[in-house]
Formats: sequence, C-alpha cells, structure tokens
Amino acid sequence: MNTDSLGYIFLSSFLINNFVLAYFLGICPFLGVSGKLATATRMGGAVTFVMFVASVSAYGIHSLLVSVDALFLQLICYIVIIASTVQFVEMFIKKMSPALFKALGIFLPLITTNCAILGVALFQTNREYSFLQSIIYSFGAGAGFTLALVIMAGLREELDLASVPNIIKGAALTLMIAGIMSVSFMGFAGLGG
Amino acid sequence: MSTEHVKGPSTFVMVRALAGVATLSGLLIVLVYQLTFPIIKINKAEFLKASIFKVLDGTKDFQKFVNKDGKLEKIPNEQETPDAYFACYDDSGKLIGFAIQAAGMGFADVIKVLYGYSIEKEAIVGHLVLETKETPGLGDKIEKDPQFLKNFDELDVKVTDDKKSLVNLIQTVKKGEKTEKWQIDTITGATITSKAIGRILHESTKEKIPVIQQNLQNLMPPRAN
Amino acid sequence: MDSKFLKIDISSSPHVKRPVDVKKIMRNVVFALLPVSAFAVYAFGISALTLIVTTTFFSVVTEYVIDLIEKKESTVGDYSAVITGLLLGLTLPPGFPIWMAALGGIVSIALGKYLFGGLGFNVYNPALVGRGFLQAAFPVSISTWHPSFQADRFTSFFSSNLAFPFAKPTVDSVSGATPLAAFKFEQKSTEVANLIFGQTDGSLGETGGLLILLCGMYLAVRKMLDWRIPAGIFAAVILLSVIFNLINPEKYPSAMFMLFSGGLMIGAVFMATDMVTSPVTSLGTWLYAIMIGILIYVIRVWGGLPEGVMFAILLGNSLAPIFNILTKPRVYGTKKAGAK
Amino acid sequence: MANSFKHGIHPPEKKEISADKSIKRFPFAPYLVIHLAQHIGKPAKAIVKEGQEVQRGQKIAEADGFVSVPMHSPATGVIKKIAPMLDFDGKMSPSIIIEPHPGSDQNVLVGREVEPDSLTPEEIVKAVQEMGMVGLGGAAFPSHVKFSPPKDKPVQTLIINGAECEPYLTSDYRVMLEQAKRILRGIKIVMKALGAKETIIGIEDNKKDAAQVLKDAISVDDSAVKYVKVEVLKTKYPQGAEKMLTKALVNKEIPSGGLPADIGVMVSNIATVSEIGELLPKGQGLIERVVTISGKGVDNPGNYLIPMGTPLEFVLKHAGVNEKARHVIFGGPMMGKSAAYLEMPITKGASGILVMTEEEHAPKKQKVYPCIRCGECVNACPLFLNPSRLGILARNDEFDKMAEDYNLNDCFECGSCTYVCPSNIPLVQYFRVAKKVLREGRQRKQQSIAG
Amino acid sequence: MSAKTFDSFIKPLWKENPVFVQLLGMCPVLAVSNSVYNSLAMGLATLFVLMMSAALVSLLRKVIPKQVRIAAYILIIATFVTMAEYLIQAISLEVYKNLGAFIALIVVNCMILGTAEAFSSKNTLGKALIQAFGVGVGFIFAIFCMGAVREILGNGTFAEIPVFSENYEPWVIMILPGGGFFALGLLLLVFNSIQQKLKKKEN
Amino acid sequence: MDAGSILTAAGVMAGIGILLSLILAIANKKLHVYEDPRIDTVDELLPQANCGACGVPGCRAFAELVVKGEIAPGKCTVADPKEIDKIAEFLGVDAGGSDKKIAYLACAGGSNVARQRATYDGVKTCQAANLVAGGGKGCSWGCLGLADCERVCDFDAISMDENSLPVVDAVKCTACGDCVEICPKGLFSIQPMSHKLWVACKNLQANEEAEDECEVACTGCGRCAMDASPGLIDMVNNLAVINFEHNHKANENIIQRCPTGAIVWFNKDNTESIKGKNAKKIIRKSSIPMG
Ligand SMILES: Cc1cc2nc3c(=O)[nH]c(=O)nc-3n(C[C@H](O)[C@H](O)[C@H](O)COP(=O)(O)O)c2cc1C
Ligand SMILES: Cc1cc2nc3c(=O)[nH]c(=O)nc-3n(C[C@H](O)[C@H](O)[C@H](O)COP(=O)(O)O)c2cc1C
Ligand SMILES: Cc1cc2nc3c(=O)[nH]c(=O)nc-3n(C[C@H](O)[C@H](O)[C@H](O)COP(=O)(O)O)c2cc1C
Ligand SMILES: Cc1cc2nc3c(=O)[nH]c(=O)nc-3n(C[C@H](O)[C@H](O)[C@H](O)CO)c2cc1C
Ligand code: SF4
Ligand code: SF4
Ligand code: SF4
Ligand code: SF4
Ligand code: FES
Repeated sequence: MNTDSLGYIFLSSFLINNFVLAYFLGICPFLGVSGKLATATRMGGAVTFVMFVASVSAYGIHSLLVSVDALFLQLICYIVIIASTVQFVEMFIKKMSPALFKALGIFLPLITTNCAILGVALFQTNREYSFLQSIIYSFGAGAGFTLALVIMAGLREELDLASVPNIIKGAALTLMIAGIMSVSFMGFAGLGG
Repeated sequence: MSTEHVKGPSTFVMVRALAGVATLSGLLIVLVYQLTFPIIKINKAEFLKASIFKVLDGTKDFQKFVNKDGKLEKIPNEQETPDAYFACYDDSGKLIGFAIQAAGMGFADVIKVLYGYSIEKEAIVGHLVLETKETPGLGDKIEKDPQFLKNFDELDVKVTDDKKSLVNLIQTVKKGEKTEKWQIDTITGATITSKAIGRILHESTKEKIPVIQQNLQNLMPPRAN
Repeated sequence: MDSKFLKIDISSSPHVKRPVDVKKIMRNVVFALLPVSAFAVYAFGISALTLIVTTTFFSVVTEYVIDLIEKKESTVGDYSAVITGLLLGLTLPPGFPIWMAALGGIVSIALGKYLFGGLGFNVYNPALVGRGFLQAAFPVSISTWHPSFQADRFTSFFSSNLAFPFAKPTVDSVSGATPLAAFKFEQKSTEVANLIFGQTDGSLGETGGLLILLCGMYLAVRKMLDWRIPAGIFAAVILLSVIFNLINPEKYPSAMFMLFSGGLMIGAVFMATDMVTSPVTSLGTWLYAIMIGILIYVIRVWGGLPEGVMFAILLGNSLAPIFNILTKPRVYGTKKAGAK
Repeated sequence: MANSFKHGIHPPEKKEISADKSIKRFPFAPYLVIHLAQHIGKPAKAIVKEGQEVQRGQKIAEADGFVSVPMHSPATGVIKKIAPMLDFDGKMSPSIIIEPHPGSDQNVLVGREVEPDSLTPEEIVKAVQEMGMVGLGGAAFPSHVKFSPPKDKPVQTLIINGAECEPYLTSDYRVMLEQAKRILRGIKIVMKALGAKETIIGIEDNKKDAAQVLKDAISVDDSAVKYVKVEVLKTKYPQGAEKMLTKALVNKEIPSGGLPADIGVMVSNIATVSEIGELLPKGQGLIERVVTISGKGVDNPGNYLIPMGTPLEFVLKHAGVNEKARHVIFGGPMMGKSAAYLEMPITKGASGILVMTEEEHAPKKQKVYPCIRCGECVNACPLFLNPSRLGILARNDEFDKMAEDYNLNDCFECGSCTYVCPSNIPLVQYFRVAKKVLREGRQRKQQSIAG
Repeated sequence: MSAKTFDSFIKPLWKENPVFVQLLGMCPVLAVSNSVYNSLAMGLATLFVLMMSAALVSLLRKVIPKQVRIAAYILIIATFVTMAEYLIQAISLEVYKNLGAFIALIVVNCMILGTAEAFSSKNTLGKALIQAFGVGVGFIFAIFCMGAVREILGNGTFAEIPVFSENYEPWVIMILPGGGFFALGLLLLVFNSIQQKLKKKEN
Repeated sequence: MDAGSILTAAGVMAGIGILLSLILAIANKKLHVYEDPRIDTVDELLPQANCGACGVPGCRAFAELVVKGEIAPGKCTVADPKEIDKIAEFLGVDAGGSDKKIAYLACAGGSNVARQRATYDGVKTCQAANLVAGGGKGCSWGCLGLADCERVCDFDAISMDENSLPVVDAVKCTACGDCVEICPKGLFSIQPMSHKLWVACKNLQANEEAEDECEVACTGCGRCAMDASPGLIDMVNNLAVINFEHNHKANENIIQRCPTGAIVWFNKDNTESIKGKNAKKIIRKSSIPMG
C-alpha cells in the first residue's frame, strides 16, 4: 500500500504507530482516565473529536503562517488556537446540545493541553499532509487512542477486583500492562507495507 | 457573604494583559529566531553536505536540481523540495555523480535514504539512512552491517542504449545468493528492512537514473556558479 | 434432650461437588503437554530437552520465590507454573540460548502472572508475556531457526544454546527457515504432510501439528479445555485461507498450510484456551476465537512478520474483558441483556 | 428430544438408594415439636394450652391472616409445652410440644367431608387454607395463596412439578407411583380453584415409569384425558425449579421479580396436589408427609410417611443411623440445609432427610483457588447469571454492584455454579450472605468476606 | 535561603518528584529516554523552559489577571519552547533530530504549567526560580534514571560508553516502546517500595 | 535583523492575544458557584474516616452541617477531642462533646466455655456461618468467633483473644458502630463508658439448659435483679436486662451472687471486667471438646 494513501495513513496512526503505545503521546489521560470503561469510551470520543478540530485548525493556521512567512510562530499559534478553539467548541456544544456536552464536555478542558492533540497537529505538518490526509490522520490517531484507552479500561476494571500486590497497584501496573499491550501491538508492524 | 467579591476585572484589563503577553512572546520568538536563523541555516547546509559526501566519495560541492518535464532544472540549494537531484562535483569541478533521496515502507514505518550514483561506474556507490523507525539492533543493520554495506560498493544500474530504462533492475536475494552486480544480499535477522531498501532503490533508480542519463549532456559542463 | 450421639458437620449447600478441581485440570494439561514435549525432544534432541527443562524450572522457582517473598502459601502445587514453563519452552526455537530461556521463565511468572496478583488474575497469558518479552528483547535469537532431526541431536547442543549468560550467542551457519518465513520471504511452500508430522523447522513445540491436535482432543473430551476456542480459530483461518487461496493461490497459501504451519496449532489448542485469559461467556469465547483467527491470518499474510499467533493471542487477551461485557447473556426473566 | 432448558448440570442421581422403597409409615416419637412458623408468611397462633389433651388431626393453631396456615396435631396426646424451640437457622421459634399417648389407637379426627365439585373456587381456597396446606416442594409457601392469583393475571395452565431433580430424593417419585388417583383428584380441585384450562405434569426422563403410571391413570379418567397431559423432561438439575419448568414446558419465562401468574401459569409440586386430592374431600388437615430418608449414613433408607414434628434424632435412630454419618441435611444435596441440632423436627417443607457420610459429602476444607475464569459456572447457571463475576465482586464486598449490575437478586441459589466450580469457590454461600446483607440494608464498609 | 524555600527545592527531588510521585510529564519521560544523552538533553531543555517561564510568570504575576492566567502561561511557555527549539537547532542539529517533536511537546507538559500555576505565580522571582529549578532537577533525575536503565540494558552502554564486555547481548525491548513502559513501571515500583520502607522506618 | 518579520510576529501575536482574551472574557461571564470557605477548614480538621457514625454521609457533609450550625462538632465520634475543640473554637460554637462511648460485647462464651455442637465448614466469616444452621454453636445467640467484627473495625480496636472472642480496646474504639452492624448475632452495642454494669450474655435458655451450652451463660436465676434497686434489672425471657436509665443506681454489689459470672462490672477505663465473688472459676484454657 502506498504510504501516502488515506488507508495507510489511517492504519498507521490507528494500529501500527499507535499514538499511545508507540509514540508515547497522551500518556497522562491514558494513565488517568482508563479506570472505568464508560469514562474511557467517552474520553476516547472526546479526544478524537478534539483531534479532528485541532487538525483542521492546525491546517488552517499553517497555511496562514506560510503565507505571511512566519513559520517560526507555528508552535505558539497551534497551541493557542487549539486551546481557544476547543474552548469555543465547548461553549458551543453546551449551548446546542446539553446531552452531548454532558457526555463529552467535562473532558474537553482536560484534553486541550494534552500532547496527543498537539502531536497530531505537529506531525501532520511535518509530514506535509494534505487537508484530507490530515483529517484522516487525526481520526486514525483518535481511534487508536480510544482503542488503547478502552482496552486498558477493560483490563483495569478486571484488575480492580484482583489481588494485585499493593506496591504495584496504580500507575506502575497500568504502565506494565501498557508495556505488554505495546509488545502485542508490534504484531501490526509492517501491515500494509 | 455574596458573590460580589469574585467579580472579575474588566474585559479591558484582560485584553491588555493577554495582548501584552502575546506581543511580548512574539517579540521574544522573533528575536531568537533572527539570532539563530543564520546558524541553523549553516548547520543544515553542513548536515546536507556531510550526508552527500558520505554517499559519493570525492564530492566537494553540489548543486540542487529538480525534474521539470524530463528536464533537470537548477534550483537554489536552500530551497526545499522533496524530490531533488543533488549533482555532485569533485574539487576540479567535474560532475562525478548524483545524490538522490528516496523513501519507502520498511518494517515499522517509512524509511528515508540518500544514495549516491556514480556516473563513471554507472552504479550506486553508497547509501545513507536519513530517517528510520526500524528496530534498533535489527533494522539498523542496514546502516551498520559491513556485509550489507558491501552491496553498495558498486550496485549496477546501467541504462539501456536508448536511455529510457535500466538494463537490470535492482533485485534483492537471499543472503549469500548474490551473483550479479545489480543484486542486493539481504541481512539475516532483518530481511524485511533490507528487502525494503532494495525495493526503495529499485523504485527510485528505475525512475531517476534514466532521467539523469538523458540530461547528462546538458549538465556535463563545469558548473557555472 | 440428649442429641449428642452424632458428630455433626454443617456446611452450606450444595453438599455434593463435581470431582474436578484446578489442580486436577492443570495436571491433565501437563500430561497432555508431555507427548508434545517428548516429540520436541525427539525432533531437536538435547537442546530441546534442556530448553524445556530450563523454562519450567525457572517458572516454578520464580513462583516459589515470589510466594516466599509475599509470605503467601506456596502455590507451586497447583501445576499452573509448570504449564507456563512448558509452554514457554515449547515456543522457543531450538537454538535459543539457555540463559535467555531462563530469563523468559522468570519474566513469564513475575511479569506475566504475579504482577497481576497470581493465578486467576493475570489478564495476559503468562507464557506469551514471557515469549513476547523475549521476542522483543532478542529478536534475532528468537528468529534463528535450526533444522530438526539432525544426526547428532542427542549428543550435542546447537552452539548458540550455550551462549554465556548475557552474552551474544554465536551465529550458526546452519540456520534454517520456518515454513512460514520460507513462504513469506522466499515464496517457497512446504509439503503439508511434513507439517502435519513435524518434519520441518520451527519452534520446539510447533512442529508436529497432529500430535498437538490429538493431545488437545484428549483435554477437550475430558472437558478441561474449551473446544470452542480452537474450533473458532480454525474456522476463521480456514475460511479466510480458502477464500484468498481461490483468488490467488500464488500469494495466499492453502488452508492446510496455514493450519499446520507455525505456532497456530499449539497456540490455538494450548494457549488461546488458557481459561484465565479468555472470556467466560460462550458467545464471548466464540468472538475471541474468531478474532484471534482473523488476526493470525492478517498478520501472517499482510503484516511484516511471518508469524502472528503470539501477537494475535495477546491482543485477544487484551480484549477478553470487553468481550465479556459485550456478550453478557440476557438473564432469565429479564428483557434486555443485563437489564435490571 | 425431551423438553428442557439451557445450561444446568448433571450431578450423579443416587436415586437408586431409595427409589424402589415403597412409602412406609413411621412410628410416633416420644415427643413431637410443631413450629408455629414452618411456612412462609405469618406464624400460626396456638389455640391450645399446656397440659391440654389433643386428638390426632385436631387443629392446634390457627392461621394468623391470609398468608398463614393452621397447624393440626399429628398425634393423639397431650400438649407438654408451648415454648420456643430451635429451628433450622439456629434461632428459637415458638412451638407446641406434644407428647403422644403411647396407648392411643391414633385414629385421625374425622373431618367434615366435602364434595369438591360442589365448592366454589373461593371455598376451595378457604378449605385448602384450613387444611394447613403448604407447598411440599420445599419452599413451604401457603398453597391457598398460590391458588388465588390476582384477578388481572388469570392462570390458564397448571403445571405439576414431578421433576424431582435433586439427587437422592425419591418421595415425589413414590407418590406418583403409588398415588396417581389422589393426584388426579387434586389436580381437578386445584384447576377449579384457579379456573385453569389445562394441566401439564412435568416429569424427568429418569422416572419414565412414573410418567407411564400417570399417563395410564389419565387415560382411564374421562375428564382428565381432556385437559391433563404428562410431559417427559430431560434429566437435568434444576429442571424442577419453577422457572426452568415453565421454560421447558410452556417455553415462557417468569419475569425477573415477578410471579408465575404473570405468564398465566401456576406451578405446584406433585405431592402437594396429591395431599389436596386426598385430604380436602375428607376435610382433614396436613399432619404427615412423605419424606425420603437416604444417604450412606443410614442403614434403612427409604420413603417414609412421617408425622410432622418428629424430631430428627428419632428419625435418624429409626432409620438406622450408623457411626459413619456426619452430615444431616434437610432436603436434597443441592439445596438442602445442614442441621446442627438433632432436636429439630420434621416440618411441612421437608421433602428429604439426607444422612451423608464424609466420603459422600463434598470434601471437607477444600482448598479454595482463585477464580480461574473457566466459565464453567457461567455455562451452568440456569438463569444466565455470571457467578464468576458475582463471586469476585463478593470477595471485594461489592454487594451493591452485584445486585445492580449482575442481577444478584435473580439467583435462586440452586448451587449449580458451586457444584461445577473447579476452584472450589463457595459461590452460593457468598451470594446468600450478599443477599442477606442487601436485604438488611446494611451500609457496611470494606470487610473482606474471604477473611 | 530560608528553610521553606530550601524545602521547595528539595521536595520535588524525591518526596514530590514530578514524575514518580505526581505522574506529570510522563510522555517525554517515556518517549525520549532511550539513551542517556537524549534524556539529558530533554531534561535540560525542559529545565530551561521551566526556569524561564517561571521567571517570566513570577515577574508578570501582578499584571496578569486571574481569569486569563492559564492562557497567558501557555503563551509564555510556548514562547520559551519555541526559543528552546531554535537554540537546540543552532547548537546541534543531531540532538534536535533525536528529540524530534518532543521539544515542541514540552509546551503541553503538564508539569510546567503546574509549576507556573501553583508556585511561580504566587512567589517572587528568586523563590520561583529555586522552586522551578527543584522541579526541573527532579524531572531530570527521573528521565535520567529511565535513560540509564534503558540504555544500559537495551544497548549495553552508558552514555555511549560500553559497560559490559563487547559480547553483551542487548535487550532490544528496552529501547522499544514496550520497554519504555516496562522501565518506567519498574522504576515506579522500586520508588514505591523504597518510599514504603522509608515510611515504615519513620513510624 | 529583519524588521518585516518582527512586525509580522508582533502583529500576529497581538491579534491572537486579543482574540483569546475576548473569548476568555466571554467565558468569564459565567460566574463560579460560591462555597463557604470555612467548610474546607473544618473538613481539614476532621479525621476523614468517612465512617458515617455521626449520622451524616461522610466527613465533608458533616463539615457542611457543622458550618451551617446544624450539628455539633462533638457529634463526630472519631475525632480527637482536641481537634473537635479546634473546630468549635474556629467556628465559635459549643463543642457539644459527650461522655465517650465504646462498643460493648454481650457475650463471654469463648471456645473454652461454650460448646460447639456441629463443626462448620465453609466461608470463614460470622455472617456466612450464621446462615448455616446458625453456625453450629451450642448457644445459638453466642459469638461465632470468626472475627467479622475484628476485620470491619477501621480503628483496629477489636482483637480476637485466644478463645476466639473479640476484645474491644476502649482507647482505640471510636464508637463508629461498624461492629454493631456487622455482627450477625447482634452482640455489640454502643454504650457510654459510664455504664459499668454489663450483662455479657444473650442466651434465652434457662438453668442447666443454658449452662450446658455455655458455662458463663446467664441462667436466668434472677439473683442480680433481686440485688439491684428496683427497675435497674429486669428478667426478660430468662435473661437479665439492664435498664440504663437507672444507671446511677448501679453498683458493684449487684454482680456478686451471679453463679456464672454473666453479669460483670467494668473497671475505671473499661480495660477489665470484674466478675462476682460467687462466679465459678473458669480454668480451662483450650476449647471444649466436641460431642
Ligand atoms: C521486536 C521485533 C522487531 C523487529 N524489527 C525488525 C526490523 O526492524 N527489521 C526487520 O527486517 N525485521 C525485524 N523483525 C523481524 C524478525 O526479526 C526477522 O527479521 C524476520 O522474521 C525475518 O527473519 P529472517 O531474516 O531470519 O528471514 C523484528 C521482529 C521483532 C520481533
Ligand atoms: C410475597 C409472595 C407472594 C406470592 N404470591 C404468589 C401468587 O400469588 N401466586 C403464586 O402462584 N405464587 C406466589 N408466590 C409463590 C412463589 O412464586 C413461589 O411459587 C414460591 O415462592 C415457591 O417457589 P420455589 O419453591 O420455586 O422457590 C408468592 C411468593 C411470595 C414470596
Ligand atoms: C433450584 C430449584 C430446584 C427445585 N427443584 C424442585 C423439584 O425438583 N421438585 C419440586 O417439586 N420443586 C422443586 N423446586 C421448587 C419449585 O420451584 C416450586 O417452588 C414448586 O414446585 C412449587 O410447588 P409447591 O408450592 O407445591 O411446593 C425447586 C426450586 C428451585 C429453586
Ligand atoms: C487449557 C489450558 C491452557 C493453558 N494455557 C496456558 C498458556 O498458554 N500459558 C500459560 O502461562 N498458562 C497456561 N495455562 C495454565 C494456567 O491457566 C496459567 O498458568 C494461568 O494463566 C496463570 O494464572 C493453561 C491452562 C489450561 C487449563
Ligand atoms: S446459585 Fe445462583 S448464580 Fe449459581 S447457578 Fe444457581 S442461580 Fe446461577
Ligand atoms: S466455575 Fe469457579 S473458577 Fe470457573 S469461572 Fe466460575 S467461579 Fe471461576
Ligand atoms: S462478636 Fe459477632 S461479629 Fe464478632 S466474632 Fe462474634 S459473632 Fe462474629
Ligand atoms: S467497629 Fe466497633 S470497636 Fe471498632 S471503632 Fe467501631 S464501634 Fe468501636
Ligand atoms: S505529558 Fe501529559 S499527556 Fe503527555
């Protein structure tokens, strides 16, 4: 498969180069919000959504900066634009659909400053993805993040009831599981190649 | 108690503060950018130069070209393009070959390489991995394994007489089965990555070497700048 | 009112019990693994014997030591560590350095089992955690294959077996290729009969598919193994193989080849069936098995690596809790699944 | 294929010990203990005094409200005492203690004979209550309450439970073999009370001869032929549970937390209808019942007609208890309750007394392993619960979660899960504790059940 | 230095280590710790941003109203991150390549925002700097441990100096993502058990 | 230096800054929910045991009520009196403290004096054992000795003695009542420490019947009731029941004639219970053999 094809971009960001398990992005929420399956699913949805928003805004701001020849402002613009767009979207959703806000809203501020989101924006720029490619990339990354989060939540709900030794409980255990997950995701290496 | 005391400052104060900080930020960044830009530029150029020297022995200087409808056109060395041909000259200013970038899927992700093409030998005489996510210890053998590097002592990419295509396309074979000059021996333990290199070179040379050969006449004269 | 003529015991119902317990099941699995191990020794000689003994020994000792440290009653007696050790040994290539095998045994139990609280709580198959660790740590050693049935196999080791602890193994010149690698990298197919009867290269326990199948059937008949899991995996792999083989027999191998090559047989029969790490509902079990089957096929055919059984099972383990939740059966007398 | 339900288990039947022993009458014990609360509902009220002489069959306590039944004296004798006595749960329960007259001929007090056909449904219900009739299938729920379903939930189908799925027990089997006529008479009475249109008798296929006896009896009874049928069920535990039986016979599920009447059925034990068929026309009360005494701990196992109130001690001695006996169990081995005190009497709910030896009983102090998630219990639970998860939750004291997310309260404690569990986890016991704690609404804090 | 200020410097080193205890800034700790040099470079870059932004935040603390403080801090942090990015490129392109996008991602390292918010914005320049320095060193300590463990096991070298004999077989997994998780998990475990022992002693 | 790019930078950034601050300004219009800051202070002073003994779900909720003045700080049974005083002082209210209460156990039937009728096999908790024929103890009211109370006590106030009978540590006990709730035999009750007279038995059997099952059972002989001032002790169902409303009339003489020592007198700090002179001496150390 062509490495620039939309299919590959999705597959790569979803499984092969999973944001959490291969790129170590978004570890904070991965450790923090993976305790309950229900929360994890919603968090995943929210992150995916924000990634999409970030991807679109980053694409726009990048084009703008190229046109005024001020690429050195890229990072600061990304972070600021992403943060404020998300905040705006949050308010917007709150107005338009309280139900949706209830499901996603509480996570939004939490996500704004999360490396996975900024990562999507930066990587898509580095790789010079087109608009469409960028969007697919953000969805793949979001789906991958959600997958990792949901799996972890499933496992952790199970382990909540296990007699895990005390010193391992918590972050250490989650990290070890992530390690095993990461090894098992290595099985996807080379897919589509 | 009432909610009175939490009343915030006026919008103007906030706008002033943020706009102030933002402007300050912008200025700081520009300052550093302006200061570091020349150094970075030199660094990058040095880096590129070093890379090119590595893949084509004897290079002293180089010039960037792009393919415009089958014609190679000169562009400034600083200009970034993904698809450049670096013409390489020795100390006498003689065109000795080209350095070319190529990329393709490896074991884990895309591998980017730079390879050197010698006009004299009509062969690939060196390669350098620019970007790889292959497994350390395995995939990185393509940079370190002496036996694998030997493949690039002289990897034949002769063109046919009409200069439209290669006589023999590059091939990968199982380790120890290399019999022809256009074949690449794979690495045991990293078959996938080494095959990927073969494939990347195969694709790239198939397209680019004939173009070079067709344009060789126009480029041969000692360079002009 | 004198009623004290009887010594009475009291207990909660039920007062009868199926005469099967964990220890008995585990012991039977060990029995079922013995012929497979014996065949491995027959095919690969003392290297195989030493490797299997090493992994088993280190698994059991690790379990024992951790129990000591945790001041728990020793759980060595339930045989589960023996199974882990045996299976880990059976998944290693014949020339694998012994020190690495020992490390694998330790990792299997310590990281794969005790980290999670011991028997019954581990969410990943311990033997495969061990192997996964080894594969990621020593990818070269674990994909260096030696041919089976060498003449001197009962008298000498492969030189790489004997690497000094923590040192690089010497590279043997006689390394071979597994049927799957041969197919993937050299487009060479292997005779299916050879696969079935173990006349190929590969990990210790993965050659001789028929024997594994028979041992698995023994367990399935004794109801100590969930037949749905191997059945689901086989079904998925066969279906995909048949479809794609019809489309392009050059590129996509036959179903028989897929079934009997690589670790599929031992994985499907002995490893995916580890009850601790597979779903508990029967529908969940089917989904789990079919997903593993599909992943094996996808990784083998389209992925970078020639073999994907280990990854597929580990991924299946990851999803087992979610399958359990998704396939919660509808409780008698309720409307929706799990409704109150 | 025989009718059945999904899941369930197959414990060894062990019915051969007592299956061919016909019903024999038991002698009177030196004293009889009649608990006033041996049925579900409000205890009866004593209407006799200490020292009073009573005749066999005479009412000695009356129902206290609708969900309550009267008690009748099982023997002619004298009321020794009215005092609390030990019951199953080790609690003290108000009781009447009767000392039978050794010299008495023990004739049953003649009741007022009635012609069932002439009674209205309401009168039948009243008469059933007067008999002191409760379900003999084990739950001891007052029968007349079951015979008066809510008006908006009419019962079309009467299901007679002849499954007797518990191992060892054979009392219902003997009743079917020996009391076919009584059963048909009882069915007619109950159907009339309910206004039911048909009756299905469900019998497991290990008792085909009993099914045949009933079929033969039906075929010679002109009226029964039209609306009573016998269905053979697969032998599987717990086929005899109300919920399983309705699933197997009419393919309907009793809603969670609902009543059989919700789906237009009523389930009654075969011995219950037999007793009604016999006693109601005679106007007599329930003073004895058929009890299977079985297990290797007794030398004379069999099916006995035992007067209510006979103390266990006496029952055991009479059945030839031997020194290997260790466990004395009221009911079958799957759901029966251990007895700790041999002063305890036979009650209306006792369908069997098992006297098990140590070898026969589930091993003592079994090593409990952690749940290995083998799924055996999940595939055994007839109600499609997840005992594995419930057990793990119980160990973590997550009682609320058990009830809210995993339907704890649907569990009818059949014990199938515990029977199959290879890790020897005492699942049902956990569930009982959890249910009790929840019932009592205790807001307990962390306390590990495992100890 | 008053005892309290000293405390604020010492605490983040161990007792309130931003990584091991507060679990902040995990991403870079995992991602750029496959060698000692990389982790040191990352650590230093983070320290730079941490101190600079602490300084600026502290200086501007009277000017920035509470309501816009987060936005302002992000702006300030992003500024210094961008500066760091260019400075590193100017110093060594190689280092820049190895650290990859993670320099830019320092912006979103919650540790920095946390420090700015919790301490710098409430303290004078000097105190803020000392505190930030403590946090930064705590971070460097953590990422350095990771780098050391991963490089020694995964490559057989420490800061590119071989620590074992020539013949050492590296554990490749330690350099791979999986190994990153394992190493951090393991370090947390060790940290926790030391911590527990210390506590026991205290009691 | 390139003036153009400096201008661009400043321009772009200023623009962004203004945009951002406007957004925030709008957001800021939504006001925060006001919470009394004193709640935090009080909350911090509470022990955070969240035991619920005060009758309020959790310490935070308790703090809210305290601040509102709806409950006295002293109602927290767990907190150190010093902390309570601090809270009271901080809020300027009366501490409302009271006589310290602890858990009293109404059973003395350890395995050395009480007979076991049947051997229980199963889940080793009192709750579970109680559901199996009451646990098999001869005295069906007595302590099962499987230590549910010990496990449930968050304050380590209960320990099981060598005869499997729980012993309450009066110092550690906070009267949270968890043991009262958990005991399936209902043997615990929370009593002020000023109650020195105590019947350590719940057996309703009489005379030998009771003594047969447990050597220290209350046999219902009624001697204590006779010796006490009227109204202090009632005999109910063969058991002496103390009427604590008449506590002031209690004295150590009441227990002296008790034949089994079922009625006891606690010493000053409730560390020891004293039996009457006539109580039979218990010398057995090991459990009573079965059968
Ligand atoms: C963790 C891991 C990483 C791997 N990385 C690479 C890699 O970077 N490049 C590669 O060609 N093969 C890689 N492999 C593949 C195998 O090591 C092996 O090379 C492949 O099976 C081909 O084997 P052969 O060369 O002996 O035929 C990796 C395998 C594992 C388990
Ligand atoms: C409060 C209550 C009301 C009941 N009402 C009826 C009823 O109206 N009709 C009926 O057929 N059964 C009724 N039952 C009986 C139960 O449905 C069931 O038949 C009885 O508990 C015995 O069932 P088992 O032996 O399967 O446990 C009632 C039970 C209870 C606890
Ligand atoms: C698990 C289980 C098994 C049961 N098995 C039987 C049985 O074998 N025979 C029977 O008559 N009742 C059995 N019962 C009781 C029935 O559910 C039902 O209560 C009874 O048949 C109602 O009739 P009755 O009220 O006349 O006793 C069982 C109940 C349960 C919960
Ligand atoms: C059918 C069956 C298969 C098993 N397979 C494995 C296995 O693949 N790996 C393993 O470590 N243990 C295996 N075990 C043993 C046991 O379940 C394992 O040690 C637990 O996962 C440890 O908690 C198996 C047990 C049974 C009964
Ligand atoms: S006891 Fe309850 S959970 Fe267990 S099988 Fe029976 S109904 Fe299911
Ligand atoms: S049968 Fe026992 S071991 Fe198996 S899943 Fe159920 S509870 Fe767990
Ligand atoms: S006092 Fe109650 S809870 Fe405590 S051990 Fe005795 S019976 Fe159990
Ligand atoms: S559980 Fe009982 S003994 Fe423990 S503190 Fe609470 S009241 Fe006191
Ligand atoms: S550092 Fe917090 S999400 Fe990456």
